[in-house]
Amino acid sequence: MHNLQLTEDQEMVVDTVRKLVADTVAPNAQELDEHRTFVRPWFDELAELGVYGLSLAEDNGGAGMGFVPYVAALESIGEHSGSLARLWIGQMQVVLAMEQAGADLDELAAGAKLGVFLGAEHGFTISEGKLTGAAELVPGALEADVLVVAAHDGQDLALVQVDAAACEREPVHALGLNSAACGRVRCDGVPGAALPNAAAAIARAELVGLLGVAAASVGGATGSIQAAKKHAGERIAFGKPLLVQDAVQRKLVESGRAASAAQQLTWHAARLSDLGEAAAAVAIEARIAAVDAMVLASDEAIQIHGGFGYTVEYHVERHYRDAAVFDVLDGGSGKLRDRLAAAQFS
Amino acid sequence: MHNLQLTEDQEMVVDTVRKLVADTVAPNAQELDEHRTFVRPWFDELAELGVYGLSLAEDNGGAGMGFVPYVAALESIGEHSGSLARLWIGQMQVVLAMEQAGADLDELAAGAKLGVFLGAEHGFTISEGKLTGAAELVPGALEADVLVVAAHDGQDLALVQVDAAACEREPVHALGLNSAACGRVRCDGVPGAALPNAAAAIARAELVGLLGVAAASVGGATGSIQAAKKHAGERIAFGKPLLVQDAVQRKLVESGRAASAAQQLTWHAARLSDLGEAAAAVAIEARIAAVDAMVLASDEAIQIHGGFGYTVEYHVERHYRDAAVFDVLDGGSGKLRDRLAAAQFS
Amino acid sequence: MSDTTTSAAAQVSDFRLTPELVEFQQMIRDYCRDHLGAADVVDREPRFPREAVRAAAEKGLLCTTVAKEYGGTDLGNLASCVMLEEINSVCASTGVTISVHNSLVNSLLGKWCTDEQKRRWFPKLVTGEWLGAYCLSEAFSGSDAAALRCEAKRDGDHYVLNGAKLWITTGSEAELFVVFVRTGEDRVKGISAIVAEASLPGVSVGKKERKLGLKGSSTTEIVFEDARVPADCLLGAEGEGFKIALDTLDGGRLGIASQALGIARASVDLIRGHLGQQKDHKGRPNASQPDQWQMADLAADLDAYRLLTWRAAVMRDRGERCGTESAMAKSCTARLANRAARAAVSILGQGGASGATAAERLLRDARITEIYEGATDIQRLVIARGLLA
Amino acid sequence: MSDTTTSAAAQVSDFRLTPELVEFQQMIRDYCRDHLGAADVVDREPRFPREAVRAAAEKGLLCTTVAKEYGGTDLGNLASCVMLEEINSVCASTGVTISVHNSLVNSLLGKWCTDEQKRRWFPKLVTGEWLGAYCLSEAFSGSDAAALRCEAKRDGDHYVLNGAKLWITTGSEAELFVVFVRTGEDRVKGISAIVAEASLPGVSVGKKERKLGLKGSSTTEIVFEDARVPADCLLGAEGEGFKIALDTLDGGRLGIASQALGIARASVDLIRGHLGQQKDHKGRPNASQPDQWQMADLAADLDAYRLLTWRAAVMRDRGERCGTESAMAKSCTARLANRAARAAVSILGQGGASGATAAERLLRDARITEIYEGATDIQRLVIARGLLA
Repeated sequence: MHNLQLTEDQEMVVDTVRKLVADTVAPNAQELDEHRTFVRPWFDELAELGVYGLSLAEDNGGAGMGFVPYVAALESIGEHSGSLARLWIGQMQVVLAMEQAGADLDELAAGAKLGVFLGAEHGFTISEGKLTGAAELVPGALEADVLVVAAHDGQDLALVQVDAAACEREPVHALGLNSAACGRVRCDGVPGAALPNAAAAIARAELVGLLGVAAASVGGATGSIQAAKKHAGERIAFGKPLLVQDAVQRKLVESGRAASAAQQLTWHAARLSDLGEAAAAVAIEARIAAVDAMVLASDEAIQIHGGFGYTVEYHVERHYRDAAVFDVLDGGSGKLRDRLAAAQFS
Repeated sequence: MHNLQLTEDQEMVVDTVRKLVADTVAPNAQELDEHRTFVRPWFDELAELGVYGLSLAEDNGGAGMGFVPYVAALESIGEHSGSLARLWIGQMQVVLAMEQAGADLDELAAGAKLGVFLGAEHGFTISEGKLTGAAELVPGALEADVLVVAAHDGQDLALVQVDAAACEREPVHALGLNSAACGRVRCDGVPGAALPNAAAAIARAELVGLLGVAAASVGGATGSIQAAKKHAGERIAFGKPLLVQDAVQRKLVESGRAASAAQQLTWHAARLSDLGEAAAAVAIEARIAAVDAMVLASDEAIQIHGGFGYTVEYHVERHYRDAAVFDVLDGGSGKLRDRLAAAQFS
Repeated sequence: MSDTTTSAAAQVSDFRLTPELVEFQQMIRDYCRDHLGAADVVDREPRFPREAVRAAAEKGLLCTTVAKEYGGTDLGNLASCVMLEEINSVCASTGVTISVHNSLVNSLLGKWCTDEQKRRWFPKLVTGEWLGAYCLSEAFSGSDAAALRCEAKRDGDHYVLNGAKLWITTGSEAELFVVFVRTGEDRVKGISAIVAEASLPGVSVGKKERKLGLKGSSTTEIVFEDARVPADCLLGAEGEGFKIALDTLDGGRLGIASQALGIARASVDLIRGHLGQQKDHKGRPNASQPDQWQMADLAADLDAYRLLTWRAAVMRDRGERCGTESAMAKSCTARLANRAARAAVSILGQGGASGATAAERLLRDARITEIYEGATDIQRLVIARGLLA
Repeated sequence: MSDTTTSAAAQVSDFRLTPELVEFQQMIRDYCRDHLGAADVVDREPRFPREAVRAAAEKGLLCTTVAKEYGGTDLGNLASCVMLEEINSVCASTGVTISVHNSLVNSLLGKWCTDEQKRRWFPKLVTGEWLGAYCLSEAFSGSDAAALRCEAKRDGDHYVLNGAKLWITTGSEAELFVVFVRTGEDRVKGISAIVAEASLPGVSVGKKERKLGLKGSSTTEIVFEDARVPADCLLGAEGEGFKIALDTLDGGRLGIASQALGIARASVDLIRGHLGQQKDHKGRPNASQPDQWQMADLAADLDAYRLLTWRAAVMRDRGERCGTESAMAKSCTARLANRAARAAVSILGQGGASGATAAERLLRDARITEIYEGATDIQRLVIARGLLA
């Protein structure tokens, strides 16, 4: 990861996460995904590393490291598990929204409780302290302890904290993120606590969500490319390894180019944010480019794998499904493009 | 140009170039292009600003500023004149190759002589001090004083300096870069001086060429987007400005995303190089992405202009032609992709 | 193109043209070989391809959409598509001139003229003594055609025309203009169609456009200053103009689709020739796989979109509505032409961009097909509207 | 599919199916409505769509490529394409089962069997009492099919088979396997085709694949351990196997192309339904233009690539070589199916990815069409080879 220029402390966090991924996540991700097993143990291991407080101010008990190590670490998780990456992202959204709102967040920052953020795109409303609305596809929903919701209160957006247990939740048979306990959430007048500083808190949750999905998707693209490169190096067709064919190389080059460009946008957005500059637009660009790169890379990786790629054992079909789910989260890439347009033209 | 983090001195150079572009280049670029007029006066004005020594070491009479201000300044030229941008790039290739070779470069760095670099892709050969070969499309060729050529000497690549006047040169009716005196060059045993340190010098010329075309193309994309945005804001269709249509906004957003990603790759490559790290692969990625972005942005800009876009008065058709020429220079984007593959897989 | 319902016998049977059409296609190929050699010169100078158009007239190619009783060959839309693909594969400037003459002007007149009007104009149009132009666009109405302002005021047995038309193909070369004018206030129902001869006082050629491509084709402004046009030059009834304009464009789009097919085919041929030359030391083909793939994808789309175009053409020949189908044909073929020409330049490399081959001209010529006779974006909305209806 | 040359009368006249085929298509639609309701269940459990296949057999859909004298309906390739598009637009697991049975197994047997062999197997295959499977791929020979190793050694009046076949569609459900085996050393000429019945000792179902999609379809390894197959089960002569395999795939690709068309159509229909619901407060459609454009482009390509597929099918029905044309059809339709399904998921958003609609299944099912019966990359090389020849 050249030129991201992490500090020594930051590098250490990232390395620790990378080790967890290599030792624990990578060898088991496919099997757990196939059985739709929720990976709470991995979430807890990340908690022990203290990563949920990574970008939290030191005054609030965090490491105060900003977003650069966050995206670097998420990239390595995304390489092997989109589900775990998405759980971390959700947790970070909640933690940083709560920090902005000045709310109590110790248990969340410690990972003792699992938090999930529901963005404004779901159209929840709050009236007289009661939250109403429904969301169709929410990673982490089935196992969440706390929901933090961007809800319309008639005028502006409000930030609302609710006890997840008070909501109706049911499993969905989602295309991907099978280890993330994805569910449908329905609140029919559930009591919720409105938090202060809603606008800034929601904006921060959105930013950390965009950056996170961007980084995880860059990772997913990289993971796909690596799997395909490995397979193509080993697989013999027409008397030679697949990898010597220029068409196979070209697929990998093009996937790599897409991942590389998305990675630069992601780092740029993270650095901008850490410098205190406006980063939302670049973060949206990064997220769109990264998800597209992951779709492309996993799609080509399946193709390079041929028949093997269509089976569940080679990881690449999982990346392909996860990429398609990333694409529709947070309002979906179409709506994100509309937001870029709105920022420029209205 | 957020977060490029130029020093004050660097910022000053870039601003001076930007002013020259705004005052002199932008208002006249289209007309001169239409008449295929060579823009030597602009080249000379850039010389007066001292930009050809921008990345040259201070010990060699240069400003020693590295590549970051180079790409920043070229971006602003590329916004309005691909031809002028390409002339600067060629001059820089020659100057930096000569520096690496330890050759005399004062007149070239001062812009008193016009230099053109011919890369290894043209397949020139040198034998017993005589240069032989031909190149079909060389910006600056018709007016060049000096050619610096990467030629095969039977074993390795050699760096050869020849007096341009000794070569056969004839105009080509090229698709674009009409103000850059593009020509065909033919050397049939022309005497040439082999310069030392060829491998490093050629690599440096290639790098500065890649970075330069990348930056100029990001500029060309930006220029196209700005022209289209202006037109769409003014043009009324179905009772409203074109710009309120979401499909028009989407075209501009997608063009902008492509330009933004290419810009990040370009900056990344320039920074890496300035840090003394290997930058060739990222520079190739940047160049491919940037040319693609310029093709996309100018193509969509023509479409947004409708019938106007097909006429020569609205700049965007010029960017479209220039982009197609950028695409085929330096071996062309296909061969550049092959180089990325070779670097990774062989 | 024309709305003549040609014979009930199928023109395309199991995806093959009838033997008559195959023979016609061969005749066109001979014409192209014999008369379109100057395509590059026409582009570079640039100049109007007068000889090529005259030769086309002599071969009866300027009246494929005119009924036989008025001197035409009445071959219909499909034959016109076959013809235009061939011609445009060699010279798009000649191609668009013939396409507009046939598929916009003659076709429109054949459908909307009275018998008397037909007898007045067709004798000159079918022989190519006169060329026709279709005057719809204005400076402030391109895609939004109904916003046109050029005005025709009734004055006795004349209409007095004032205003200007923009981007008129064959503008400086045509003797007859079909002009869409405002005769009333209603945005759509206030539009009428009228024939104005170029020789009338008050009709003049304005600004000539300098363009990216199609340089041999004349594209000009046509200016009307108190031009008195006899009232019997009105086509259909007052207020029918917009309907006439749009209906005609459904056919015109097939002409442009065929132009795009021709450009795409020429581009694929260039790529094929270039890759075919690349051999290893044993003389075996060794073009790069990615280049071969790109060629394969383009060739497949070329076949597919030709079928799409021909489908719309036979529908129109049968007198069926083909708005969606012709929009599909035009938007797909036009995008393909641009994609193919860009690929040709890119794959041919320096030789593609330097003018040493036709690739760079194809790239420039292709670009207009996404713009005129209904921009791609408009075609897509037409298709979407059909799907969502 | 079959190589029966159907009647000389055109099946597609001016791009329209004959009335008989239109009627057949309607019958298939009724079948889909009545028998494919469990498509989602078949995918989720997953389970083999036995009832749907049985119902198809009862309607005569498992013998469209079998001559009438052997109990088939002999409708040919085009009819099979029409049928498979319909079925796959609802349930691709059922679709591929029928496609393989008809367009690989029955079609191959009809062309290469002796009369005696036909009378032996067709009675069970046309009624669906038996299902067929086509066993070509092995663990070390996918796209490079001629590298196959599964061996058949002559021993008296038997061949003894040893080896394993991979990714065999309908593997665990089929009663009859067409197996490509190595009977000699020559890479190509050492390959033969033989029929092995599933009930033979030494023939067993190996590993069952868990897949991204087509979950209702059975995909397994088929293992041969000293399986003694009567020598009169050989198809054609020894050494003809590879020729038989490739020729059959030319037709099989049309089945997969039709599967891809069905998936693409279902995807476009989902998008259309979704965008059609988006209205402004006055009830007017107000879906975003970019979404509408995407739908329009997909719909146009759907029409274009269907024509491309049908063109290849009628060529095959006429007994013409259609290698390039069927490669074009398969590569274009397969890429379209994936593009369309991805667009459906993306445009439908959370509802597209959550399993609340069929979009996510379409995305998973579509993916295989670019892989099996000749990967897209191989199709492109076939096309390019044809162009460069």
